[in-house]
Amino acid sequence: MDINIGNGIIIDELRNITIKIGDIVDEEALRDEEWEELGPTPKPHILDLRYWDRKLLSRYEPIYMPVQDFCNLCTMGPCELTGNKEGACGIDLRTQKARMVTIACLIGASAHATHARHLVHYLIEKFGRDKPIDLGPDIDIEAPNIRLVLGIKPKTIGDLEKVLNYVEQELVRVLHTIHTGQEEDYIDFESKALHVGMLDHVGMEVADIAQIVAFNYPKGDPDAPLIDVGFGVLESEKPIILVIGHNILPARNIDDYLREHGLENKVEIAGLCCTAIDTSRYDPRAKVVGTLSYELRAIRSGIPDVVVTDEQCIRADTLRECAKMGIPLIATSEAAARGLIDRTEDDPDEIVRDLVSGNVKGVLIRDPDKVGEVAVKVAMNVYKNRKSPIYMSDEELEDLVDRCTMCMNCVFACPHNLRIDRAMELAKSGDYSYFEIIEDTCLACGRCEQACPRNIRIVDVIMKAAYKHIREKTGKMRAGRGPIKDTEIRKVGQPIVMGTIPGVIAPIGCPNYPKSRKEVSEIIEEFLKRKYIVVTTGCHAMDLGMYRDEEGKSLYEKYPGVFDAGGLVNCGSCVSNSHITGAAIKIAAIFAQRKLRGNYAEIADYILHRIGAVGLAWGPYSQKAASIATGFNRLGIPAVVGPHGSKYRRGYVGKLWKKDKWWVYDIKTKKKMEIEPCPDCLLVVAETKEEAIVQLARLCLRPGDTYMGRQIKLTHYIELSEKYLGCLPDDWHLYVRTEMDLPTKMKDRLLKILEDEHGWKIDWSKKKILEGPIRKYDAGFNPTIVEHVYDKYVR
Amino acid sequence: MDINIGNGIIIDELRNITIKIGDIVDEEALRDEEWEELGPTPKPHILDLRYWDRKLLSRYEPIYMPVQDFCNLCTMGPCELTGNKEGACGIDLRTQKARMVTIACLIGASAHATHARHLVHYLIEKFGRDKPIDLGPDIDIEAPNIRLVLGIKPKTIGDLEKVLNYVEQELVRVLHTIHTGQEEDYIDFESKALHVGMLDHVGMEVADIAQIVAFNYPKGDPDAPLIDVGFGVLESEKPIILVIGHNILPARNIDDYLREHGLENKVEIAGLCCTAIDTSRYDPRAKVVGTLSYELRAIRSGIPDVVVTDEQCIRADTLRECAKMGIPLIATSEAAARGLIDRTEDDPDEIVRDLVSGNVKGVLIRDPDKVGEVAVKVAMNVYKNRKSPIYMSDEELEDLVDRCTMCMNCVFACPHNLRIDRAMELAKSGDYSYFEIIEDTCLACGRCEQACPRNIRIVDVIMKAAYKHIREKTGKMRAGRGPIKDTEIRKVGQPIVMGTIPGVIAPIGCPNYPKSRKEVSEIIEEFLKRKYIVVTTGCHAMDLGMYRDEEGKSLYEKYPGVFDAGGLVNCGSCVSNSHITGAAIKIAAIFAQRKLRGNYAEIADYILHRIGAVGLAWGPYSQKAASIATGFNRLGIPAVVGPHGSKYRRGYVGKLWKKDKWWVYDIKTKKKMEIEPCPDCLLVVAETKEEAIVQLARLCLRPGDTYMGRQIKLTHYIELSEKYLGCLPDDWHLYVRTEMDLPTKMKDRLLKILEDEHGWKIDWSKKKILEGPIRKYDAGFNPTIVEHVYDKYVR
Amino acid sequence: MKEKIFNPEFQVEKARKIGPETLARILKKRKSKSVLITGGKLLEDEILADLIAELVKKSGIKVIATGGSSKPLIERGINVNTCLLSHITEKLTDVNILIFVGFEPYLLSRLLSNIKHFLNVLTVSIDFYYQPNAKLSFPNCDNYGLIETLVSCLSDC
Amino acid sequence: MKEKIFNPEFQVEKARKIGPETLARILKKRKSKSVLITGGKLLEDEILADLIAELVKKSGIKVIATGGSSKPLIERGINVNTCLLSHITEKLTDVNILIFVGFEPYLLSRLLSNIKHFLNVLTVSIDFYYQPNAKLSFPNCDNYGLIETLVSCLSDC
Ligand code: SF4
Ligand code: SF4
Ligand code: SF4
Ligand code: SF4
Ligand code: SF4
Ligand code: SF4
Ligand code: SF4
Ligand code: SF4
Repeated sequence: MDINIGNGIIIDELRNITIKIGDIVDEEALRDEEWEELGPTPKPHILDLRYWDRKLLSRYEPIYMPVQDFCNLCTMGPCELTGNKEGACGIDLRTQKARMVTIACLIGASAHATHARHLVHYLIEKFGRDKPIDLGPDIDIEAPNIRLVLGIKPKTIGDLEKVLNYVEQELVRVLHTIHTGQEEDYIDFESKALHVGMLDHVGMEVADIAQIVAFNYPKGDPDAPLIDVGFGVLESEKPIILVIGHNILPARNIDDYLREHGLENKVEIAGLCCTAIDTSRYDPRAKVVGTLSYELRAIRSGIPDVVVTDEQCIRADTLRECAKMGIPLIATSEAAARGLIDRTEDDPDEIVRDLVSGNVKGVLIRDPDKVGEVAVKVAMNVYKNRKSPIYMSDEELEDLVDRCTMCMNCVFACPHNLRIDRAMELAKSGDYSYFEIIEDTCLACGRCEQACPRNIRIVDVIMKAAYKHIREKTGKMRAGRGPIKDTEIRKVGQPIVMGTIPGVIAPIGCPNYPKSRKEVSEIIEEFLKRKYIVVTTGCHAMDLGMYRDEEGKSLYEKYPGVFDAGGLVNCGSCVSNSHITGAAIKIAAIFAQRKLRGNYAEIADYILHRIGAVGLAWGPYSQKAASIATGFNRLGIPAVVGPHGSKYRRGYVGKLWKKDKWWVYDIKTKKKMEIEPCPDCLLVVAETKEEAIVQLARLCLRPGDTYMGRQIKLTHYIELSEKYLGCLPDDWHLYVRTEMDLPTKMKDRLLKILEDEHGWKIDWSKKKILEGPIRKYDAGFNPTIVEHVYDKYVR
Repeated sequence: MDINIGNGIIIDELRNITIKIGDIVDEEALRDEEWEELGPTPKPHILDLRYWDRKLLSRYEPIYMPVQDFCNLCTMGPCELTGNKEGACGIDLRTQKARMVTIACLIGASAHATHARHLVHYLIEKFGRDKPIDLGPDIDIEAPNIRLVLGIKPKTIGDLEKVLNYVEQELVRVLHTIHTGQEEDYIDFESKALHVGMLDHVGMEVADIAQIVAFNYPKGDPDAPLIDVGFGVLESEKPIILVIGHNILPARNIDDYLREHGLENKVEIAGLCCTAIDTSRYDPRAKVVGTLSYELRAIRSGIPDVVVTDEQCIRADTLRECAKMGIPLIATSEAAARGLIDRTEDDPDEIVRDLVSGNVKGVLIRDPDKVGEVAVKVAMNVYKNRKSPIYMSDEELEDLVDRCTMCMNCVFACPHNLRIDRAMELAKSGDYSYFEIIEDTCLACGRCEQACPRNIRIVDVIMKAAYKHIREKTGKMRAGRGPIKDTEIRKVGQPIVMGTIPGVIAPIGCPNYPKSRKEVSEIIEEFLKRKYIVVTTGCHAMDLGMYRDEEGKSLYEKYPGVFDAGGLVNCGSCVSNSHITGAAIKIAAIFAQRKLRGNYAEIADYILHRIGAVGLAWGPYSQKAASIATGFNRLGIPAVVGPHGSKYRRGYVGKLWKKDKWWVYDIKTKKKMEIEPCPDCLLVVAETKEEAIVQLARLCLRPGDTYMGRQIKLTHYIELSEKYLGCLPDDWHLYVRTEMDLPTKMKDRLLKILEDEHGWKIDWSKKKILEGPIRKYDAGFNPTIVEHVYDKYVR
Repeated sequence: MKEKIFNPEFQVEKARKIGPETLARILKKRKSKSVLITGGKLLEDEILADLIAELVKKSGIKVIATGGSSKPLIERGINVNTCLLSHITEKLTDVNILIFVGFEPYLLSRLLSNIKHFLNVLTVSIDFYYQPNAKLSFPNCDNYGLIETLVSCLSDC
Repeated sequence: MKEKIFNPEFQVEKARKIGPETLARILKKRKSKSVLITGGKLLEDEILADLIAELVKKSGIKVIATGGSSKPLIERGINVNTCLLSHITEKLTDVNILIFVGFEPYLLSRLLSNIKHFLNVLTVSIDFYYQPNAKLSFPNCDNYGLIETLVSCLSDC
């Protein structure tokens, strides 16, 4: 049926009964529209996928690394829990830590869900509920996460509201469980965290689909334009509007205002964090300054003529910092109202006057449309008055350096314990080079300044000393292209599942890297060269564009944007992470013909055993990173995090020696059987880029690999281990099922080791393995750990 | 219109379009159904009532008492914030603490919202969406909080779903703002916390209305039945089912099962926490053991034959503790699945067999209907085997006492630093009396046991030693009667606003009292005797029933259940707190004829200046207490918390000396004018019951008091201060506007003091004040601090 | 008594532990800038109330009595400034040394935390349990010994 | 160096501070039950790698090398057990003294926290910064002095 009832013409008469109609029909509609056979868990509640979580977590045991030994969540505490003691409510340390992880995930998922809610609300007002979700001819599975989790196919932006209602309801249900008392089983808490992670990918999918269709972003275009990126983009001869955060709306309206007034070449929009990414998806002229680590640097430079903040990854001292530099600030979000007076209803020119004159340091404007006009006018007016050297004069630099007493207070306050004292000492004798090294790792977080008893503006000192170095950091980032096309999936589905494309590496997340920002590029190029697929988002996507090789080319210029072997795909901002899980889901749907609708466990089980995808969050500072990774995990995708990730307090790590954990039902042979432990972790910390590289290669192994695939994967794993660890890995033999799995070039050597060190029986005449492997290789092997999946397919 | 469209008969045909209809019409319906003039803020978002919050918080300044000096909410930390330093994200300590308060409120409000969601969901399934909300002939304003906040009048249980959609959406929006970075203004964070507090009362109202109409609880009945309450109720000659938590559903089904099978006199239902209260609203035969502090005691006694847990205030070691005692456990909620196997789909008799035999220690049953049968059968079977002495034998007691080395580890672990070591020392010489004193303050939290190097079961020792004492603690509690009737409001509205009923005291919340549990009764009786109205809920309501006077009467037997001077009203469980705010709102609506619909700030402003209501949360352990109190505060109702309440880290305290903060617009004289600082706090900690009593009396003062009212209120305040502090209060003179305000009996003395100590001019011949007061008394005084309210009423 | 803190609270900057003699010296020099703030324990602990009354008499220090502690002190003939906890900051003009005694330890810890982070005055706890959030604190001690010594040191104030 | 902890983390039970001599004594007695766990700092710090290689040679202690620290050690002729961080518990059979060196301090703190709360083995940190979550730790020290002393104490192992 396609009757389109307009704006309430008929409806007015139905007023009193229609609420009921709406609700009844809503559920009916979900139940009845049989676009696909309905799986067991549409719109799951907390306990509905618990059976799947318990299977995962029995293999992948949560391990906890508490940051604090006590809990003070309620007034019966604080309770000391050292050694897994119980608090006054009876909770033990392990369960308390699982609870803290759940809170982190809740915060992250709420951020995305609210972001989605803001977008959908605005877009419905602008474009109407009926704006269709159309991602172009190559994308039929428009919303794999929504299909999988809710069991519906959203057709219009209006449908996305229903999805958000579900997500919000579930988030509140989980938040409820944080209340003192209640859950006593840490695995059950982890199950709630996993639930939240799953919901997060649904929320992200809503947000990104909404903005793609409404703002006509690239729709899976592998050749999306290249965008200027890097701190150097700030230096410009035009007025600069610096937009910071995650929500495109204010920035988009600035962009529109510029175009409507023919100013697009007269004023520059430069962005930080995801707002930057999404602005460049809307308009490739927009420039990307970088990640959160550049916020203080950008403001302190004094270059921006006006700063516009929206929500999420924005420093909580932005107003204070802007005020110090005399940069007017426009806050636009309820999430960060910054104590500013709400000027939404005021005359724009009056607001502009107040901001330009410095009468007020900032304003709150809740209407994104009005922000466009005000921001542009302020920027153009303020620009005229720009002056003073960037950061400081040479004299001031010397002065500040001289003031340092090398007391090391800054070093102990610094998240990286950077040796500011040493750099200062060297600088006193005229050698400023150590600051360049520091700059590369420094988060520009400002904690050193808070600790310095001499009130030295340490961040500014670093920037001034390293300025030449940093202004050269510019590169190119391919604009976020959104989802992977169904057509691409069709092409790579088989090689990925077979293992002949050795894996999909997904660098995502935030910039609190352990060391140089360059390391992300170094890790990733290793895999691009080896023809893995790389698919990225958010701050990692930006940082991958920042570094150029000797020929001046950044990775995006060297590797194509296709979702195929050796391709470097930038999906977009944080909310685009849903396209990474989406791609995995689509492989199951398109290549393996699995039904998605409300069928979460089956698909996750499929992905866990066959799709060699691994996430990398090298700098997971945000709660969103925690929740995104947890969403990966529930779907059977492992993630490697940088060492700071340990502060989210838990990993999911399998134990190789627990042989009884490594089993599957084989649908082909109708047997429960032992398998090799792969992947053997779902969430794991790596300390160094060397370890991360080896770990990523390793975690691409899957029980479902064909011998060709396994051979390729093992080759990379072993080569990378020898390159970065200096020797063979300690577990490679576990993954050998047949001599055909062995890397050809190393075959003899490895067979010898299998014989000598592991006691395997080898038939040297045929170079065949006779005895040793955990299981025999079987081309028709069809693993699952879920009973109802087994029942469904076994014949 | 009243067309009732049945179960999808017509609807089937409309399937594809109906989702759209539902949504469009929903909003239309809310907008159009003009049952009352629409105020400025229906369905407010975070920023919509910010103007009101900023007014409140400019007078009532948030003060913070950090428990920890650092933040570790994200992986850039932990960040040390001593002395209000900033963390790596730029947040300062004050704002970080405001964020922590917001999290606490979010957890609390989510608990209630989810509880409401569970109830509404279940009730719709059982009774249908159309079940009308009918609270009897005396209650027209069925949902004052919902009317005020959302601007709608809910007519059926189905309408309540819409309310919850709004609440959940807003909670997630606030949760989003917790994400690292973003908000830099602590007042703006407090505004979010206040928003959550307001939402909480809406969520609670949904929950309580739903269960009242569906289960036919008392509907505002002042003569609701008296219920047996106290630890002593456990000792019974029948099988006992112990139900624990907040959600009536499983308990109700147990009760139904008993009745349906004629077992209601053969098996006892005894409850802990709000489930207990709500069970007794459903069936007055049910018995109330007590608060959370009795959970460990009840289980360790070994008396219960089966334990059924639902959600919220239940210890997180319940399964472990039940297992130790061999008591089978049935968990019923997603909030506390306790690692148990989900047996929802299994044959009840099989489950019973497993539980009775001890094959399994507990089960998870998600279907409340099935719980009824299983719990009853298990209890009846287990009962047969009851044995062994309660807690321990006399010999074991001596043994355990002898084991103690007086190392004081337990003392330092105890939230109250109870001197177990001393009690043990005395007991070694045969004197066990000190344990009786300890028992009275002990929370039975078990932290002492966790700390004891000698593994002494300290809680059991206390209970065994004090057992005679405690088993005598039984009393009567009037069953929770739900809302206040409109007819009652009509009667007391005027005296409350005039001040001739000196105040409404609302003891609510949890049992981690600073000292003896008896103190709550002592505080409250002081006010009942003085003809204040007392209205209570939750654990305070239970504890008020536990203590009997010399004649064996508990407070509920001594004071009537009416909402009138000297009445003691038990509204019910935690969610019934919404009726307390509801009563205040109804006074504004019924007595003052103020419109409620979407008119939050006006009503809160009215309540703040005229309704002398004060909350008392003497033991606010739960995050729900934090959020309930915060909801009181946004509505202009102050709250006093016990000393443990300081651990929620903030108060809202006005400064008397900041004269520019104490002003109002007077609608009558059309002037902005100085007023006396009353109430001068919104949230304040009291250390002792003495201080609490004086503080409560003081905080009942309102600028709107008539001279008669002020005289009565001052009389009580001064008398109580002299009684408990030993002298006049230090601020009483601030509240004197005219000699008519002065307590008659003390008039001369006080006039003298005003002259001598405060320099006021007195005309002694007429005993009139000539000069001195902050403002003149004016019978038509009509205060507001909200501009749009002033504009609305000024002529 | 062992080196324990009454509750596991964690402070980067912790109180310096001092003995009664040190505090007596401070008081002798700066009595006019000092104030003794008493809490509700005085209502339940006669010995403590007696000791504090003596301390005040000997030292002549100003007293702000919260939590109802005014009553036992008034009964002992002490001239106190009666005060609700919520009014305490109103009374702190002209002083910069605050000495606390007679509080629930967990509550005192909160009060001291507020002062430590947001005000600039010297706080001293002479209560039974060490208070890390103070600037100066008596160490843990489960009897009246330290306060008694303080009183005797003050004899010649 | 000042009494600071590299990051404000808060532990109820904190590592005992020991000097190299004490550790040397322990090692001499219980070498067979001990293992040295090395971290990624060895990749960037040649001096440290040299020192650790010497330490291993002199003491003959078993080594588990994480974070890629196997490479510099192998290059220095040390026979190591190469290990990813995620596999570390797999390798801890038969030992009950774990000595850590060469880690990002904030990561080591997490590892030690896990062990402290959930395992029952003796942990020792000989890294530059004091590690409160260990059972035994060298104090803060911003140079190689303590490790050098340790190496020399071990000469006669
Ligand atoms: S939630 Fe439990 S462990 Fe945490 S402070 Fe409260 S009682 Fe203690
Ligand atoms: S804290 Fe300041 S003075 Fe001390 S070493 Fe660092 S920069 Fe120098
Ligand atoms: S700004 Fe840089 S140097 Fe300073 S504390 Fe942060 S990361 Fe360390
Ligand atoms: S990747 Fe992390 S830091 Fe970057 S924008 Fe996303 S959440 Fe923020
Ligand atoms: S949220 Fe801010 S203050 Fe807290 S740990 Fe993260 S960076 Fe530090
Ligand atoms: S901790 Fe145990 S042994 Fe020590 S005093 Fe308390 S009861 Fe006695
Ligand atoms: S159970 Fe009682 S005595 Fe033991 S720690 Fe808790 S409150 Fe103190
Ligand atoms: S009053 Fe507090 S402890 Fe009692 S049931 Fe309610 S939330 Fe739980």
